[in-house]
Parts: sequence; C-alpha cells; structure tokens
Amino acid sequence: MDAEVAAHADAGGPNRRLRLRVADWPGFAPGQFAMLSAGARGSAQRDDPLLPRPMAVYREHAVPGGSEVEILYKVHGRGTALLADARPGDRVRLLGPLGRPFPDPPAGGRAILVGGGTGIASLYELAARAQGEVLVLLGARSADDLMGRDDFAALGVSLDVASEDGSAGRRGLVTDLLAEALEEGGAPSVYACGPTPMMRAAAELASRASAATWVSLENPMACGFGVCLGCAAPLAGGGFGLVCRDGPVFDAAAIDWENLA
Amino acid sequence: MDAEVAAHADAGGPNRRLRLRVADWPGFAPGQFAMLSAGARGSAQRDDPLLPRPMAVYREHAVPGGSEVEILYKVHGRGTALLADARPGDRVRLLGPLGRPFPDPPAGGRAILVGGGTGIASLYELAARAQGEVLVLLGARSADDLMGRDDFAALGVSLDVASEDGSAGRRGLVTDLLAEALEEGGAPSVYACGPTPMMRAAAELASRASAATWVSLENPMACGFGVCLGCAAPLAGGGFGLVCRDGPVFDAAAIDWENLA
Amino acid sequence: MSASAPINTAVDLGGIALRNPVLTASGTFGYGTEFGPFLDLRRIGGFVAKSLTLEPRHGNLPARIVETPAGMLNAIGLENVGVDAFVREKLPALPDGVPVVASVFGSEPASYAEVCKRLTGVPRVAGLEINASCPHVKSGGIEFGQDPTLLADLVRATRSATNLPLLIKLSPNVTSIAEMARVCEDQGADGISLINTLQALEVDLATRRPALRNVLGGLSGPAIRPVALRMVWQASRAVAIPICGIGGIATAEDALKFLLCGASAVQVGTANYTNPMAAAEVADGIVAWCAANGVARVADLVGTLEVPE
Amino acid sequence: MSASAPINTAVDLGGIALRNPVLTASGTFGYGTEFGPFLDLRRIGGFVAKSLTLEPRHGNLPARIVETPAGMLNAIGLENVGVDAFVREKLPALPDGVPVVASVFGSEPASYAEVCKRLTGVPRVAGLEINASCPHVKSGGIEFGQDPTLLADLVRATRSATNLPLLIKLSPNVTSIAEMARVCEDQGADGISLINTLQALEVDLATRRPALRNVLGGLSGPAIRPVALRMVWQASRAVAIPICGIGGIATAEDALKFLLCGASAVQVGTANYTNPMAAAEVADGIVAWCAANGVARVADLVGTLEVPE
Ligand SMILES: Cc1cc2nc3c(=O)[nH]c(=O)nc-3n(C[C@H](O)[C@H](O)[C@H](O)COP(=O)(O)OP(=O)(O)OC[C@H]3O[C@@H](n4cnc5c(N)ncnc54)[C@H](O)[C@@H]3O)c2cc1C
Ligand SMILES: Cc1cc2nc3c(=O)[nH]c(=O)nc-3n(C[C@H](O)[C@H](O)[C@H](O)COP(=O)(O)OP(=O)(O)OC[C@H]3O[C@@H](n4cnc5c(N)ncnc54)[C@H](O)[C@@H]3O)c2cc1C
Ligand SMILES: Cc1cc2nc3c(=O)[nH]c(=O)nc-3n(C[C@H](O)[C@H](O)[C@H](O)COP(=O)(O)O)c2cc1C
Ligand SMILES: Cc1cc2nc3c(=O)[nH]c(=O)nc-3n(C[C@H](O)[C@H](O)[C@H](O)COP(=O)(O)O)c2cc1C
Ligand code: FES
Ligand code: FES
Repeated sequence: MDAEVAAHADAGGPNRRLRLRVADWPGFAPGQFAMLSAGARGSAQRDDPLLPRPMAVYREHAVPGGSEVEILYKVHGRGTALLADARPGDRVRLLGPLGRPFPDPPAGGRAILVGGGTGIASLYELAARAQGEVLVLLGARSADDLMGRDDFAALGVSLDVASEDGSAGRRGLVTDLLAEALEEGGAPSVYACGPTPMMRAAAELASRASAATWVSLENPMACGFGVCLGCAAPLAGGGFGLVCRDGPVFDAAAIDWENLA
Repeated sequence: MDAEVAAHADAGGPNRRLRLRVADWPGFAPGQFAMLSAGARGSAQRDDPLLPRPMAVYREHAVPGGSEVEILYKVHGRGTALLADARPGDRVRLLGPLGRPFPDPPAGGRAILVGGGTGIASLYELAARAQGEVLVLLGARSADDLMGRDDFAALGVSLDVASEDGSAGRRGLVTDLLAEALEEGGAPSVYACGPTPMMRAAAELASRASAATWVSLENPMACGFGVCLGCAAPLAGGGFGLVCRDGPVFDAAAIDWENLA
Repeated sequence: MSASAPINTAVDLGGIALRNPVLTASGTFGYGTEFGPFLDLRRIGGFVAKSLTLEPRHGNLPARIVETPAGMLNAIGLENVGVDAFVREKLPALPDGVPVVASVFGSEPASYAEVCKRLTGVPRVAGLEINASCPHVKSGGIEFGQDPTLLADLVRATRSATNLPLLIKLSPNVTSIAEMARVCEDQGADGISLINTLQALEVDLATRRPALRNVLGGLSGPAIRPVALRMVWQASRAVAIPICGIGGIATAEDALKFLLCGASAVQVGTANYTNPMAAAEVADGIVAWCAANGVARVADLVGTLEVPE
Repeated sequence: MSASAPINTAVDLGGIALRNPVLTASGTFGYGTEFGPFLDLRRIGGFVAKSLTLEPRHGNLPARIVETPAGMLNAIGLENVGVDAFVREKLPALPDGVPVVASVFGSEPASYAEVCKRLTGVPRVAGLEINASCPHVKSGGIEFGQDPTLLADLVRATRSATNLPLLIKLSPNVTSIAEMARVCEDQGADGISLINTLQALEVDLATRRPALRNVLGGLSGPAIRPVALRMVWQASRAVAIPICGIGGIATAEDALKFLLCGASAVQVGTANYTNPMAAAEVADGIVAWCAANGVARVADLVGTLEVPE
C-alpha cells in the first residue's frame, strides 16, 4: 500500500500530474479510484490531516518491475496542497483500485463523456478505451483550471470545451454543450463526472433525450471501501448507495438528486 | 520567524547538522536557544505535531544578506524525525534567540565544559568564545551517538571523551572524567548540559570541589518565551524558575534537583 | 528474543475469551467481510459489528462525515441491516476463527432487550455490546449513557434478556464517567467499553452551515485519545469489571497505554479507515513490545500505570 | 475592496467594549508583557490575564506539559503572582490601549469574591472572568463548573462582589453545557466564556507513568475545536447573554466559525505558543474575510449559522 513518487509535475494552473510506482498494481477499469494519503508520508507519523483523499486513477503505465499509476489532481484544500509538496522518491499511502467502474460504452454506439472540474480525471481512460464513437465535453471555470485537455486531444476523439469566463472554448457551461450534442439525436450513452449541480443537469438533459446516463459521484469519503458508511448517496428508490462500494459510478436515474448534498 | 533551510547534513549516527538562513538574526550568546517547528512547513497547515521544539543555537555564520544559524540535533522522536526530512529550500518556523546565556568564563580562570547527549550542542559556542583555559568533556552512549567531537577538536581546546560502551574515548560516564579533572584542583568554573542525572551528578561533584557550576536544563517547552509556565524547574529556595526565560542556564546550586522531573 | 517463550497475549473481556486484546470498534469495520482483501481477521482478537437495531435503518442524509484536526466527525445515523438480516446474511459470511461481538442499539430499553434476545444463542456471537449513546425518545433526546437512571434501566433490561457476556459502551459526554461505570457494574454488566465519540460540531465557512447535515456529530480519531485514556483510568478505579478501551488507537504504543490505564482489551476504530491493516499491526506490535520489554503475559500489564505518590 | 467603507469590527462582550472580537486566553498570554517583542497588543481586541488567586501560588511540579495529537495537555497548577502583585506590578507594566480582563480563581466562593473585590475599581481592569474549573475543596474535588448548585453559589458570590462586567468561564467536562450556561444567566452573569480544557491523561510508555506529574491535565489546541464549537452553539441557544468562544482557534477561519455558532468574541489560547502573532493574525484575517465576503459589521455574523430545516 506504500507507493513511491516517480514523477510529479505541473499540469496547468492548480492542476498536478502525479506518477506513483506501485509494486502489485492489479490494473484498473475506467471510473475506479484510489485512496491517497493527504501528502507524502514523512519519517514519523503525523495525525493531521487524518483522512486519505479519493482520487480517480487517471492512467496506468507498465514499467520494469511494476506499474506506474498516474493521478491528475487539482490543488483544492489542505490535503491536496500537501500532496503537491511530494517530490520524487517520497512515499505516499495508496489503497486501490476501488469502486465500480463505468460500464463499457456500447461497441457500435455513440458515447458522450461530460466532465467538469476534477471530474474530468475520471473520464480519460473511458475515452481511451471506448470502442465506438466518442464525444468528449469538458468544462471548467477558466482555461487555467481546465484539466487534461491535451491528453484527450491526443486520443483523437471529438472534443469540445466550455469555460465560465470564456478563456477556453465556448463561454458557458459544459451542459450547454451537452444540450446541443443531444439534439443531434441518436440516443447516445452519457457518462458524466463533475460537481453535483453539473451532473444533475446533465442527467436531466440526457433523460429528456432518453439517453442512458452514468454519473460518477464525488462524495467525501473516510475509508473508501465500504465500512464507515460516510459516503452514502441517497437513492431514488429510498435508502442509500455507498459511493465507494456501490459506485462511484451510478445510473443517473437511481440517484435522489434532491437530497444529494 | 520563517527561516529557509540552507543546508542539512548527517553529523554521525542519529545526529544532523542544519543550517537555516534567517533574515534579521540579531546574534546570540552561548547557551541561548531557539524554538523550531517540528518539521518543515508544508504548503498547508498541519496541526500535528503541534508544538515547536527547543534547540540550542550551535553556531552562526554571516552570509551575504543575513545570517545562517546552525543547529546540531539528534533524531529522537517524532518532531526531530520530521525535521530530518527538511531539504534545502524548505521553510521552518524559528523563534529566537531565547533565554539567558551562560555567564562568560572568568578571563584568567579555568573552565570545564561537561556535555552529555544533546546537551553538547549548547556548549560549543561557549568553548569557542572562552578566553581562558578550557577543558571540554563529552559523553555519549556510543561513538555513533556522540555529537560535535570534531568541531570541538578543531577549536584546539583540551578535549576528553567518555562513552558508555567504550566505543569512543574512555568507557564510562562523562562525570567520571569530571571527577578526575576536578581532582587536578584550581577551583574551576563548571558548565554542564545534558540529561538531568548527569547534570545533577556534575553539580554534586563540582560543589564538593567548591567550583561554581552552571547547568543548562532541558525541560519540555510549549512556548519558549515565558507565557505557558510549562517549563518550570523547581528551585532550591522554593518556587520555580522558568527554563525558557530565567534559564535555560541556572546556577546549579539554585536547582531543587530532587523534584526536577 | 527468538529463543524465549512466546508471549501470552490471551485476555478475558467479561467472559469473552480473546486470543489477543485487539478488537475493531463498532461502525468502523462494517460487518467484517469488507476487510477481506486487506486483513486476515485471524490476526486480531475480535471484532465488534456495526450497531444493530430491531428494524433495518437507512441513516442520515449526507454529508455524514467531515475531517477535523487529527480526527473526524460522523453522523451516520445508525444505518444498519437490522438484527435479523445480520443473523441471516452477515454472520454466515464471516470467516471462521474470529470472535464476533454484536453491538446493540434501540430507542427504548425494550427494543434493546429484544435485539439482545434475537442474538442470544446464535452461533458465532461471542458477546454483546450495548451502545448506550442513543438518544432516549421519551426523555427528550438525552442519551441513555448520559443519565444514571436511564442507564440503569437499560442495563437491567438487557441483562435480563441475555446470558451472553454483556458489555456496556458508554458515552464520554458526561460529568462523571466513574458514576456511569458504577451503574453498569451494579446492574450486572460483565464489562464496559469506552469511549464512544465526543459530541461535536464543524462548520462549513463557505456555506455558513454545519458541515454535517445532522448538525451535530461524533468526534473520533487520535484527537480524542487523551480524553479516552483519562476516562478508562477513572472508570477502572471505580469498578472491578473489565474495561475495553477505545479512542484514537492507531499503534501498539497507543494500545499499551490503554492497558496500563486499566483496559483489559482495546478497540481500533477510525484508524481502520486510514490503514485497513491497523488492528493487526497493533496486535503484532504489542507482542513485539512485550518481547522487547520482558513482559511474558499481556494481561499482566493491565492497570499497572505507576502513579506518583 | 480598497474603495469600500472600512469593516466595523467592534463588539460588545457583556459590557466590555472591544475594538475587535479577538482576545487572548487566560494562561496562554502571561501577564501581557511577555509578548512585547512579538506582538503589538493594540492589534487585538483584548487580553485575559493568567488566573489570579488571593495569595501567590507556586503551581505543580514538572512535568507540567506534554504534546498530544493536534493538541497538548497542561497541569500548571495555577501558578500566579497573586491578585495584589498583579495590581501593583503587572498591570502598570502593560502597554496602553488594550482592554484587560482579569481571570479569577479560588477554592471557595468567598475567596473568589475577595479577589473580585480587589480588582474592582482598579484602572485598566475592564472586566472579570471567573475560572469555574477549580476543584471545590469542600465538595471533594468536583469543579464549580461541574455542578449546577456549586456554580450558582459561585456566580452569586462573585456577582455581588463586583459591578465590573462579569464573565463565567465554564468547564467542558459536563453532561449539559446548556444547563450550566442557564445557571450563569440566572445568577446575573454578563457573559460566558467557553470552553476551558478537556480533562485528559497521557502516558509515558517508557516509564509506565503518567506523562504529567499531576496525572490528569487539560487538553487544549486544535484537537478540541469541534467540541468547543458544539458547546458554544448549544450554550448560545440556551441563553441570551453573550458568549466568548475558546478552543483550538488558530486562524481567522476558526474564529469566524465560532462567531457563526453564536460567540460574540473569541479567545486565542494554545496557538499563541506555536505562533506568538497568532491573535493579531486572526484579527486581521477576520477583516480580510469580511471584506471579501461583503460583511460590513463583524457583529452581524454572530449566531448566523444556517441550520437545515
Ligand atoms: C471517487 C472520487 C474520485 C475523485 N477523483 C479526483 C481526481 O481524479 N482528481 C481530483 O483532483 N480530485 C478528485 N476527486 C476530488 C478529491 O477527492 C478532492 O478534491 C479532495 O479530496 C480535496 O481534498 P483537499 O484536502 O484538498 O480539500 P479539503 O477541502 O481540505 O478536504 C477536506 C475534506 O473534504 C473532502 N473533500 C473536499 N472536496 C472533496 C470533493 N470534491 N470530493 C470528495 N471529497 C472532498 C476531503 O477528502 C477531505 O476529507 C475525487 C473524489 C471522489 C469521491
Ligand atoms: C533549551 C534546550 C535546548 C536544546 N538543545 C538541543 C540541541 O541543540 N540539540 C538537540 O538535539 N536537542 C536539544 N534539546 C532537546 C530537544 O528539544 C529534544 O530532543 C526534542 O524536543 C525532541 O523532540 P522529538 O519530537 O524528536 O521527541 P518527542 O519525544 O517525540 O517529543 C515529544 C515532546 O517532548 C518534548 N521533548 C522530548 N525530549 C525532550 C528533551 N530532551 N528536552 C526537551 N523537550 C523534550 C518535545 O519538545 C515534544 O514537545 C534541547 C532542549 C532544550 C530545552
Ligand atoms: C463512522 C463511524 C461510525 C460509528 N458507528 C458506531 C456504531 O454504529 N456503534 C457504536 O457503538 N460506535 C460507533 N462508532 C464509534 C466507534 O466505535 C468508537 O467508539 C469511536 O469512533 C472512538 O474510537 P476511534 O477514535 O478509534 O474511532 C462509530 C465511529 C465512526 C467514526
Ligand atoms: C498552559 C495553559 C495554561 C492555562 N491556564 C489557564 C488559566 O490560568 N485560567 C484559565 O481560565 N484557563 C487557562 N487555560 C485554558 C485556556 O485559557 C483555554 O481555555 C484552553 O486552553 C482552550 O483554548 P485553546 O485550545 O485555544 O488553548 C490554560 C491553557 C493552557 C494550555
Ligand atoms: S467511504 Fe467509507 S463507506 Fe464509503
Ligand atoms: S516554555 Fe512556556 S513558559 Fe517556558
């Protein structure tokens, strides 16, 4: 569960790209995540910050003697600020891969991937592995904030960008792009990850277009493997699903959006 | 109060030599100390470990645009283990210099400096600045543990060493060396810093030889500047002295050794 | 120390025989199956399941957790599958060879007692732990563990409902933990578990709202350890029945401090989240410490804190 | 925001007019002169002096302090110069322009009252804070702040001894802080300070003894902040008199959370040790936050925590 920092680099604005060398990495499926310690582990125990942080597995790379796991993350609060201090050779604690991945996009069909904020990181590998036609829609506050654009572009998939201040792509919300894409018809599958209001709006648009929609929720987590019950998301049918164990990927129709924090 | 790590190196066994670049360093007198944050400050606040650690100022060096303060310390518990992770360019919090220094050794007289464990660090500058005849006695568990030997040797003062396992100098306690040195007569001044039992034994030996004795106490501290009352040392006349403000250097006869933790 | 005799780590917790003194705390280890990939349960002394009520409970709306300095708050709202589903589905799925303590919860002494009855005689259930931190409905929300009279009623009702070893898990949100411990002993409890979480609140400054939907939550983790140690020490001087120490335990050193203060066994809680192997590492670390310090029997350490004059 | 009107930071704490809501906590700021080299006292709202008794007190033998996760324990033992030396020597040495709150301590209501009398009418003393965390001698060591009857006696005795603004500093080691707050209000206190330290214990595993010579100590620092926030919120809903929030405050964000929970002012304690400029930085940070968030008057924030349904 200890991993060594192999590389750590700026990825534009507040974003960082972290590569971790993991000894027995079993591979992962798109949408799975890992729990990462909030900052590198020093030579002695530190009890604060206490909890690990959930982070999507961005990509994996085979290297001699193991794997390197790549994480694309945004410096947001304390834990990620401390993580950003980690230098090659430092060690972090990593638990993963965890959670249920996205279902594979239907082979012949059209998949629309909608990412906002840090949610973009959950979608890269889905885009990379998808067999059919893929449209990726990315949203951010500004060009500076936007994650992963060049990586997606390099995949050769169709790519459209929106930003709230217009500094990247279209001025507006990524859901504006989705609305237009859905008008093109063809009952695609929609895969969304980002801030709750964005996912909720995406789910509503897609449902009106009768498109199957999968969302990857970003609830706060303590354990990441189903024992604290802290990450519970209210379900439309009553009761809760655990984002870490039953998700993070859910059928958008199964979520009780009204009560999701 | 922020200081930048200029250099950080091994100093034998568990010991480390830290050089900190401090902007407005006012200079210090032998025996004074500083409060150092337990580990480098990261990009975000960490509430654990909470308290700074008291460390003697070992030496100071004038550098263009300021001073470098040198600390010689032993990796002991959590705080010093985390401090040992600090790399050049990292920042630590430093408050100092603090406390009352050793009185100057009488110009023509003979001074015996007795250091044990981490207490050795408090004595270096005293030896360096002393005008009269100086004998330095250093004690440690083993050669590995021993701090600063080469630095003292380079001063050209008389130097004698004892270690509990005999791996450095004489096998035995540094107070054995002191007993012999006191037999040579001449009513010297004695300056001691180290574990409480060692200082207590040194004070008893010196008092029997009618030598004036100064000790530098190593009580746990929270603030370092006289407001928490946490570092109080019981005085022979009743009441307490604050190690951080009234000390760390005390006349050995003023201490109630029985009740000193 | 390889040539010396192995350390005897067995302890007795009010009639529950444990191979070592390290259990996992209720609500922090699920139903015991979730740790499968990370931890061999046979390395720990026992495991306390998530608190069970008569009927299944859904729990609170999110947010249910938030991080605090060296700790966390939770307000899960006692989500659980209910006692019957636990007996039917969860227990059989547990790997053999680890004693299971079932945690019991209710809104009235009668519902607590009924859950105890349904767990009594069930194979694999080695003992019961009564979670007394539930707000008593008829007394306007005060917890059973916060009022000596309510607590006495609760212990009496559960005691007469079962012949299993009966531990009472106390709330730390009281003026005198010694008084509460004596109530448990007087009413026939076999042991005491403490502490549950400290009642606390965190604010989300950006929204100017409580960080938890439930407003109040329970503080756990290393932050509370010194309070837990104090309460274990005070309770152990007040009663003769054994105590299970809980609160911020993450390392063998932490656990050993509880033993010295009078705990016969300990539970690892929040540390399971930050390190799923924590409880096993604590158990192994106790053995290593005993070997290094010439202690042949872990039970000999219990209550040996040396107090000046 | 440079063009906009300056933020109004003045608050009233039970009759003590403060230029800003940030004071320093008793026992963590000495007699106010020690910070001379580090901090201009005119940047903070006020300062609470180390608790004073009738006679000077030496305090406890070492060790008096020990670090804990995100906190520390202390058992100083109320070392102080005594009320008369405070008035004669310490007060005159204080720089002008900072309101001084004197903290009062005793073993009986009568000795508390006598200290209050000697401080009343003394120039520079803007108000009194009664430290109710003292064990009551005649009641076998229970603290005044832990028993409603003892507390009522204490508040009554000190109230009749002074016409200065009277704050009662409560112990958090109680089942119901709301009940204790109501006692203070009923007996005529002008305000409530909370919390004092949580009673706790730390063990030195190497010696198998308590880390503090006094065995028990008081837990302070960030670790206790969520407990303090909870108690301030509960007390503020129970009484109408103002509350001064204390517990683990190190940043402006921390202080603002207390204001939202109902505190009219706050005190910075342990954070003074780790950063002698902490209190001034908290005060400045509150202004910056208000400017960034369009808050014109700090007092408008008090008690505005928005609680769901
Ligand atoms: C399944 C999943 C996958 C994620 N993948 C990524 C990713 O690939 N890249 C990335 O940059 N971010 C990702 N996030 C969000 C990331 O976890 C948060 O940005 C991060 O926890 C913030 O920590 P902090 O200490 O910087 O913030 P703080 O606000 O200081 O954190 C305080 C607490 O709140 C929690 N928290 C704060 N923001 C979030 C959030 N948005 N989601 C969940 N918990 C939060 C933290 O985990 C921590 O417990 C993911 C979240 C989830 C649930
Ligand atoms: C005036 C003074 C000068 C000192 N100068 C030096 C020096 O130059 N070089 C050096 O290596 N050490 C020095 N020490 C000792 C040094 O402060 C401790 O070794 C250090 O605090 C240990 O911290 P830790 O986190 O590694 O240990 P931990 O045991 O993890 O610390 C826990 C707590 O105990 C306190 N503590 C532990 N050991 C000591 C100790 N021996 N003295 C005081 N507090 C202690 C810590 O400050 C901390 O608050 C000095 C102490 C004092 C009082
Ligand atoms: C998320 C969470 C859920 C908990 N659920 C329960 C529970 O269902 N029943 C119970 O008795 N205690 C419950 N607890 C309390 C723990 O069992 C334990 O008493 C407390 O967390 C202190 O120990 P720790 O600091 O090691 O976590 C829960 C604690 C946490 C953090
Ligand atoms: C070393 C120390 C000494 C203290 N002395 C006193 C005191 O004399 N009187 C008092 O009312 N509170 C005293 N306190 C309690 C503080 O004023 C404050 O209530 C408590 O520490 C919580 O705040 P904090 O977490 O910001 O420190 C003391 C606290 C510490 C750490
Ligand atoms: S994060 Fe603990 S159950 Fe999901
Ligand atoms: S360390 Fe605080 S008074 Fe000396």
